[in-house]
Amino acid sequence: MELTVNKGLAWLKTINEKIQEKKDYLTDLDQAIGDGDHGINMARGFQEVEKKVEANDYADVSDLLKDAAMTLMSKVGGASGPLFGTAFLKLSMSLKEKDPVDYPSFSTAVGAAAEGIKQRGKAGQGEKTMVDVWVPMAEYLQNAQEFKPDELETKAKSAMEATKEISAKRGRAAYLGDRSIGHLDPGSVSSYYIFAALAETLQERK
Amino acid sequence: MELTVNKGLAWLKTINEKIQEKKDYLTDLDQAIGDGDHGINMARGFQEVEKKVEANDYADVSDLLKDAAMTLMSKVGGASGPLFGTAFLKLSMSLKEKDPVDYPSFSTAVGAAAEGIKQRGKAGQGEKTMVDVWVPMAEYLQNAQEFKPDELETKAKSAMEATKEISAKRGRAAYLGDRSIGHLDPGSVSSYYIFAALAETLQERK
Amino acid sequence: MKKIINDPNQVVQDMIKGMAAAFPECIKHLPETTVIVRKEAPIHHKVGLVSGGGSGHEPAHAGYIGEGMLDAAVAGEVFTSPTPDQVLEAIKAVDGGAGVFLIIKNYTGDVLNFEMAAELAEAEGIQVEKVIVNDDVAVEDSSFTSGRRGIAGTVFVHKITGAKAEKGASLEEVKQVAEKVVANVRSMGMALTSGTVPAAGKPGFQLAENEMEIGIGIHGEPGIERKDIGSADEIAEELINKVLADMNFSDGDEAAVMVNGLGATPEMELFILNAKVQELLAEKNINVYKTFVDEYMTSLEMAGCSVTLLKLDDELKELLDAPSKAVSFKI
Amino acid sequence: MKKIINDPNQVVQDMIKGMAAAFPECIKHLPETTVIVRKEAPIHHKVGLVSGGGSGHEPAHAGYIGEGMLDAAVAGEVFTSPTPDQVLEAIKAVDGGAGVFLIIKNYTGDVLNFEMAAELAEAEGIQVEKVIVNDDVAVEDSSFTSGRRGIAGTVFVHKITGAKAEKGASLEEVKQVAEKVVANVRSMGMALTSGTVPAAGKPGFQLAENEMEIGIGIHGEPGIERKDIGSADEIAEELINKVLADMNFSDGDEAAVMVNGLGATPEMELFILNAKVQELLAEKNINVYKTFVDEYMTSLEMAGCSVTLLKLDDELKELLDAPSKAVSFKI
Ligand SMILES: Nc1ncnc2c1ncn2[C@@H]1O[C@H](COP(=O)(O)OP(=O)(O)O)[C@@H](O)[C@H]1O
Ligand SMILES: Nc1ncnc2c1ncn2[C@@H]1O[C@H](COP(=O)(O)OP(=O)(O)O)[C@@H](O)[C@H]1O
Ligand SMILES: [Mg+2]
Ligand SMILES: [Mg+2]
Ligand SMILES: [Mg+2]
Ligand SMILES: [Mg+2]
Repeated sequence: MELTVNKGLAWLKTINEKIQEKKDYLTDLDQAIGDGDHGINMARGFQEVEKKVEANDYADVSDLLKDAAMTLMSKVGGASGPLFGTAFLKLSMSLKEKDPVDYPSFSTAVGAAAEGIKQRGKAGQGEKTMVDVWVPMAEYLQNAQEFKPDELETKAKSAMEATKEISAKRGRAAYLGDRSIGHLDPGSVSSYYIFAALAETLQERK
Repeated sequence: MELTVNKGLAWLKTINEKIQEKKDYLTDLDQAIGDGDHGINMARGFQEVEKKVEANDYADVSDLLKDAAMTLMSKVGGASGPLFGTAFLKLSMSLKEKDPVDYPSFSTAVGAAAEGIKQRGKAGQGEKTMVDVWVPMAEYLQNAQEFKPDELETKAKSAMEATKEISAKRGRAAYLGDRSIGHLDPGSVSSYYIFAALAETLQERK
Repeated sequence: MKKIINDPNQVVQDMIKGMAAAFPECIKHLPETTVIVRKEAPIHHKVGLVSGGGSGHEPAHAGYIGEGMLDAAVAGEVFTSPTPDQVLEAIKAVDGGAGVFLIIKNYTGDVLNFEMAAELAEAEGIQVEKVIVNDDVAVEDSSFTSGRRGIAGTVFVHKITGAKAEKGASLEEVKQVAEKVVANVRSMGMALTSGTVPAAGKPGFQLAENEMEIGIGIHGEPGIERKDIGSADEIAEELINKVLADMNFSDGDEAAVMVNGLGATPEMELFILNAKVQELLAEKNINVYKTFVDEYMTSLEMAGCSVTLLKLDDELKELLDAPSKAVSFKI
Repeated sequence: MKKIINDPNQVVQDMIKGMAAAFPECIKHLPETTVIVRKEAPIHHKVGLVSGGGSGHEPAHAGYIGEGMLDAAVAGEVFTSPTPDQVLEAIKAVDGGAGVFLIIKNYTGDVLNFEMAAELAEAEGIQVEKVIVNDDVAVEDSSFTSGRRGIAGTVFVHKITGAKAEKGASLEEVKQVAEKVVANVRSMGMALTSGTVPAAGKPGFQLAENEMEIGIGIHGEPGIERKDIGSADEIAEELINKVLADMNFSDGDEAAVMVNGLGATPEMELFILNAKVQELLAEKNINVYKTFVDEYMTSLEMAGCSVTLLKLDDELKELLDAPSKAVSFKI
């Protein structure tokens, strides 16, 4: 694996594509156990990310992801804005002066991002939040020795799907308690799109 | 014809019966071209009339109708309250010291009632209000020489039905102008019930 | 029908109980009536101001009782004018010797019932004057019909006559300023959905998912036109143009603006509409002296709004700015 | 979706324009932000009060800006917490040298965004303190979850901290009184229908014609129980009992009461509910010091209401009664 500025750009664009396409679906998920704005928030945020990063030149991946982070932070709002903002900021910080990014740096960076989300949101694993995708993905990447796009996608998907069976303890769905069981966590679904987009981008360009 | 206190009581009760039965229908008519309260107003009013007159003894028909008038005045509200109140008050005044009431006195009294409504409401004939039932009925009673219940009912009905084809110039339906054409005037329909109840009452007891 | 009520036939009585219990520092309920009066009523030597009408328009009318505004409000059944005996009770309760002034919205029922009450009061030796408010430009003003309806502009009549009376004006002076307001106030409304009279149990009318009614009355009386929903900007333009067509503004004239919610429309939407209203008035060189955006004269849970313009002179400005302690119109 | 809007994605910007245009005597819009501040901000040596949150709760939060209440309100997208950069702009705009106090409702998003803004402001040398409001007793209060939500009780926090700051209190004193209010205020709500987020275009949830949701949040978050609609009296009893179960009243203690409409519910129904609320409190020997019945913290056009109780002591009473010129909370 080699993540360059160009591939990073492609990744962000692919995330945006997926999010725009799934905007209503994400909002539906959030209507069921939250307040019905997650798709709208993410679509607004990643649209702005794409606009922002297309208008600029970046020396390295870290710089690119920093702009993405700052844009998410200032355009998404809600719970997911600061959390995804933090995730990308941690990726950026962890990847500083690592260009092009190789596999070990990247998996370390995802670990930092997962840790960042956990700290910001004061959430642990199993509480039906995006943590339930980011933490297992960080672990998977750490354990795997190389970048396997298909496996990565499958892992992200099953982590996302596992949120359906559990009861929410953090975020808005927590008000529902056990009534949240049976519904996917919206933030985990969008986190899945982020990893799926990564797999897709790096696969295509291999 | 002979209208005694007992028959007068029966008349008021029959009006109330009809109005209660047609309450929703009257409200529907008023929803179409007014504000949807006519059935509610009339049902409240005549319920109170029945309650009031049942609790009292009356020396003559005039006294009985005065109580009905005052009750309508203070319980119906809206446009129809003062108008029906005025009608019954005029009946009562015109029938003062006429007990039992004979046909000529009664037809004169209905003339006074029709005139009272016209003056209170500043409405003329053909403006799609209850005037369009009361004025023709006053004229009919004046012209006919004796009380013919079936004919009276038929006349009242056709006067009421004629309001369907005309455009409202007074009352709430006037805001609709020509869009009121095709709808019966609710106040004319309840006026019809008043005359139909009269026909029924006096027929049964003949 | 989804409503927070007990008996649909008792909503007015229950509401009055809840109002009186909410604001004892300002109002009191006249026992055995549907009349709410100012706590201090009657006020010696002050003209007493009485308004009222059918219920379902809250905060009208009881919300406008208080120092600097009304002395009494008479509540009829929902959308039904109150009866003369109730209006008479209100008149008697607020008569402080300087006469009583009635603010009547131009509906056959209101006019008849209030006028009959005025006759009864005069028979008892109370001096009564009145004004009939007819600000709704949606209705053709013609001597062959009952004329225009009174809608949200009535609140400006309450405010300004209230201030005038509070300053100690005579019954005649109160009447004069009331007539000035009526001559200078125009409104028009629109609806997206209908309200439901509790005792009727079903909506007063039906609008399709894509329809609005322009020129609606506050009892759901049909308006000028039923058509496809426009944008807030288009709605603002339509209402303002119709209102202005009936007013005489010269460059630089001043106006008060009221953007009134009819019940279910969120304040957010009223503000969105107001943005365009202000823009249009600026384009026409009308100086907005003061703006009111809230629910002032509602129609149960109807979704929709009305826009009111009041052309101001120095006297009206001063009276508009005068203090008011009415619960729903504090200045 | 039937709404008076232009572009569903621009409702917040359009609303802010309309608010600023409506009340220039009281507020101003910070250009290029979604922040509204008090016209005189920053006020030298006064603690600056900042509140805010997602939009759709109007008059919260901008309606509470004004002398004696807030200095700034930050508007997020509909039902979405505002971002840290916007909160930071508000903090900077109202910092008069005595520090800035943040009033945050307890939602993950609000807490995260406001706290990040506080960190950024502190990095710029501005002293920032905060309170987190969590008055909603519908939610289990547990350290294993995000805890209770902040709902209508927040308005009392605005009022009382606003009065305290206006009197010249220090940041620490403002924080103390804010915490006292939070410790003594409890609310619970219910809904009959859902609101529609404009950009989502469809209602947040569905209730059948005979159903209500007890314990709903102000973003349509599900409540405790979905069941058949009860009478106003039953609803009052259910809300009050749940609220009181979490408070400590002794005979003769005083309370402020807020009966808050969630958007589409007519004032008439709020008063009907209030009648029973007052009766129940009287039965329990709780003295009602002051009652507020209106729309204070809405949820778009949701039909429903909430009831809030604030237990009062002398300090809180004095601050509650202190003057306020905020457009939507004039005292
Ligand atoms: N404390 C938390 N820690 C981690 N993730 C969280 C937390 N709270 C919420 N989330 C995530 O945020 C998502 C909701 O985002 P969004 O709907 O945009 O914000 P909001 O809940 O403020 O409306 C949830 O699905 C969940 O994955
Ligand atoms: N000016 C008038 N003269 C005579 N009858 C009238 C007048 N205005 C209204 N009406 C009658 O009153 C009826 C409406 O009564 P109702 O619905 O009870 O009162 P409101 O119109 O005040 O709601 C109309 O159908 C009409 O027959
Ligand atoms: Mg959400
Ligand atoms: Mg009617
Ligand atoms: Mg009526
Ligand atoms: Mg949200």
